[in-house]
Amino acid sequence: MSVFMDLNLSFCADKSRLRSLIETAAHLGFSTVAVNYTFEPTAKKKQEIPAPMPITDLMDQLPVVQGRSRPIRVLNRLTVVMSDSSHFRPTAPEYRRFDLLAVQPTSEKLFHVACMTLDIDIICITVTEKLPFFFKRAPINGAVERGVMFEVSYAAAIRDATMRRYTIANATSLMETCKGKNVILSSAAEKPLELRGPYDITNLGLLFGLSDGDSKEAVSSTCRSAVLHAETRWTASGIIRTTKTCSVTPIQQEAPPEESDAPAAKKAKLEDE
Amino acid sequence: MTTDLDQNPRSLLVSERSSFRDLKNRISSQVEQLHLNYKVSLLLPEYSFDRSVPRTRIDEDNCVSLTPKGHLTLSLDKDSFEVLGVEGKPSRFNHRVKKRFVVSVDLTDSCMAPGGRGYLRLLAGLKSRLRLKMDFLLSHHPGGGASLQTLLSRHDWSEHRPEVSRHTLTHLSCPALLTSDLLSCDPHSFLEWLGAAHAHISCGNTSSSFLSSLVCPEPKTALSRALSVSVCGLLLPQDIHRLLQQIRVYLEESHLESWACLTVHGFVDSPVSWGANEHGVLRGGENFYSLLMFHDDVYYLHQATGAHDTCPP
Amino acid sequence: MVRVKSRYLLCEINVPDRSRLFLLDDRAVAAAVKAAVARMHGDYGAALCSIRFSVKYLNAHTGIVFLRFPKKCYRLLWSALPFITCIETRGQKIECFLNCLHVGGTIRTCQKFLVKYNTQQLHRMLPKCKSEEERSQVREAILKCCLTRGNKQEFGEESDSEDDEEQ
Amino acid sequence: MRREDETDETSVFRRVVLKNASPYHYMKICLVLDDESTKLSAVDLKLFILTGLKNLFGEVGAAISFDLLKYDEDTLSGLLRVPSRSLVKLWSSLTLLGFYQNQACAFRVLQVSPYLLSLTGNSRELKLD
Repeated sequence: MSVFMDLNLSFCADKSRLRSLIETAAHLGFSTVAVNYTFEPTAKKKQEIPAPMPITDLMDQLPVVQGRSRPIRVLNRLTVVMSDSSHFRPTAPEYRRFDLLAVQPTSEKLFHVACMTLDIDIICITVTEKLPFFFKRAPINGAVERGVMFEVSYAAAIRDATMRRYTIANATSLMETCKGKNVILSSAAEKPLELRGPYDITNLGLLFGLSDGDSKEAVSSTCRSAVLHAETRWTASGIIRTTKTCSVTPIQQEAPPEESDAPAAKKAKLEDE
Repeated sequence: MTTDLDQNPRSLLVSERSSFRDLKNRISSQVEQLHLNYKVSLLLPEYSFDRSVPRTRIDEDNCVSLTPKGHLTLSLDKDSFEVLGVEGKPSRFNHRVKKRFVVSVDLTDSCMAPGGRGYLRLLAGLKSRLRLKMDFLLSHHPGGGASLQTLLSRHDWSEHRPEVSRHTLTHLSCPALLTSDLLSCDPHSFLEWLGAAHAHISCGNTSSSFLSSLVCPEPKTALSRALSVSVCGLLLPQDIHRLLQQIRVYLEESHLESWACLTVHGFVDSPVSWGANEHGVLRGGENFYSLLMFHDDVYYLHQATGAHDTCPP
Repeated sequence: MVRVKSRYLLCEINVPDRSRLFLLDDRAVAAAVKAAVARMHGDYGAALCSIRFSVKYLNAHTGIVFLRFPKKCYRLLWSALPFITCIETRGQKIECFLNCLHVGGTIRTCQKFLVKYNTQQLHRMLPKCKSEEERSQVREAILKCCLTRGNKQEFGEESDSEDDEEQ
Repeated sequence: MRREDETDETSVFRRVVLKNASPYHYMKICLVLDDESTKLSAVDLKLFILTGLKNLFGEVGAAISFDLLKYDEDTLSGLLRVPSRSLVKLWSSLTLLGFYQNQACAFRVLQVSPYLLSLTGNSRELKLD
């Protein structure tokens, strides 16, 4: 297991609220969080992709993780809500400002494209409405092999009873198809009181149809794999990326085998079933 | 997957009855086995007046422990394990992919002597490649002063005294027939009652009360008073042994039908428990034993663990 | 290709007044099941009941209904069925209770069971017949009761459910 | 579930291993409310938890018999006891409770254990100052 992460804290312009979100996450024991900027392109007018707010603008000193002596790590993440294939622009330089890249496809066709081809780290599963399509095994297996993660967020389930039903139903259908592989659980919280502790989320995962082990990995190791996937994505495309830490080199060397752990053996097993 | 919400989570409880007089009793070795003790609680009826662990979390970070017998255990995540380059084996509690590895080193081995081959290799790994930084809890052992001083002089350190708290419990209901011949209730209800006593939870409910239906196991008696003492900190098995001897002396001096109950909690995030067995955390990393002693030298030992642990000896 | 596993519950809707069975339709039965599950098992039950649950077949003459549930949670959903006391349809409340006769992995096994069950029912009707004409009608009906692909059309209403084993 | 290791009639020694047999689980919880001045009695808290169970798991959930062993009105924290097989249900319904009388709230689950005793000795609570 690795440290606990919450890769989806909703960005809000209110700095003090965002600050208290990060502080609460640190207090609950999350060592890494990602501030999520949602970008929803519409056909009518051209919109700017948001630029991430530097963390130094937000707080001078990062809060210390509960029970530990080190400060929390804050990443930036962009989620593109895709209702058309043109909404994702793989070459957009704006994307490179973010540590993590996610899409939320709204149709079966776009879901297939996101699983099989798009250069992204996370695919968000809709939790606020009835799933507009059924999950198929082929795209999901494709995503698992490429190391792309599926994200289920739980804050909507706390806000509203109807959303709670959609969240559980959509999450359960996902788990039936992906068998608990490559699933991350995150909050998508807008307020500190919508955040829950890592062990609570692990338990909640059982409700979504995850096993004990998969559920705990969904807030720890699987999130870490998503972060590593994001780190390798930039170097894989041949672009040199400057980083602050010196420990990045060994991590990157180690990352590819971890992702390729899945293919041969597991694929064979899946086909047997 | 969706239907087994009702499953009982994994737990293990070993309940033993034996006597101090029994030559084959294993109590001293059993006390030795849990090296890293966090808290000792003692419950006395009718009486009015308890080495090294890092501060990290075993299910998330790298954890290291050193036991007095010279056994160094490192529980490392995959990255750190590969960087360290010392032989180890995958953790028993890995899930799908091997993410955690345990490196176990016997420091008393000849090649681990300062300057030895193994020693240099491990030192190189730890010093130049891995560069772990941790806070350690060390326990001071009388007689080992000099070497400890030199070690401490090279690091930031502060001294912490174990924290002692004392409570007198009055009008405590207690399972009757708490005698050496027959422990009237099953181990789980006994431990529940003991926990309630230490947590100051009232057992004075009826089974129909709305808030809580916790009741003292039947048949029960009432104790006018009892003493609950607890000590928190890093405590050594030697300390526990000494305490055990004192309690036995006290029990022999006191009147019949007397008993005492000693509970020792291990560290949740210790990489080892019950000897050198691997220990982990799923929901909680509980590992403790509870020793119920009687004046005629008979004792009941309850050893309890959570989900990620081996069966106690 | 991996098959998505389901369980089919063959249930009998018991009503005091059989003529009112004709008011029932698939949607009314589905709504009644969903409401009972939501009441007994809350949001969690309702969520599970929204995945792949459907009323596969309803016979308004006999009150026989086929319900499809996902295999993983069919026990949980099944446990709510006894709590259905009435079904609302076309503005009317039909008092009833559901009696589960058979649980099968495919529609076909349920269908086989239903044919056997109906044969038994006909046998029980035989001694009660008042006229010789009635008796011969029942006998003829019993002889027709067999499940073969050839004469599938002949026993009309019991077998007009689609044989969708590919599910 | 239960295994008798050794039974010797003559000696006092007896050893029993109980696996997954813990009848109850215990939870240390704390309720956080948006408006910190809100007061809740023990009965209010238990009823609130019951509504959560009923919303998420319906009548079946509302029938889970859990106990509020201890409660401190000032800190809104307490100890719960729940039959082991209902732990997941109670815990998840606490997690998904988001509103107490139209104000945002959150249950913080501080510790969960099959033994009440371990709730009194959690080394993660060790503070060194």
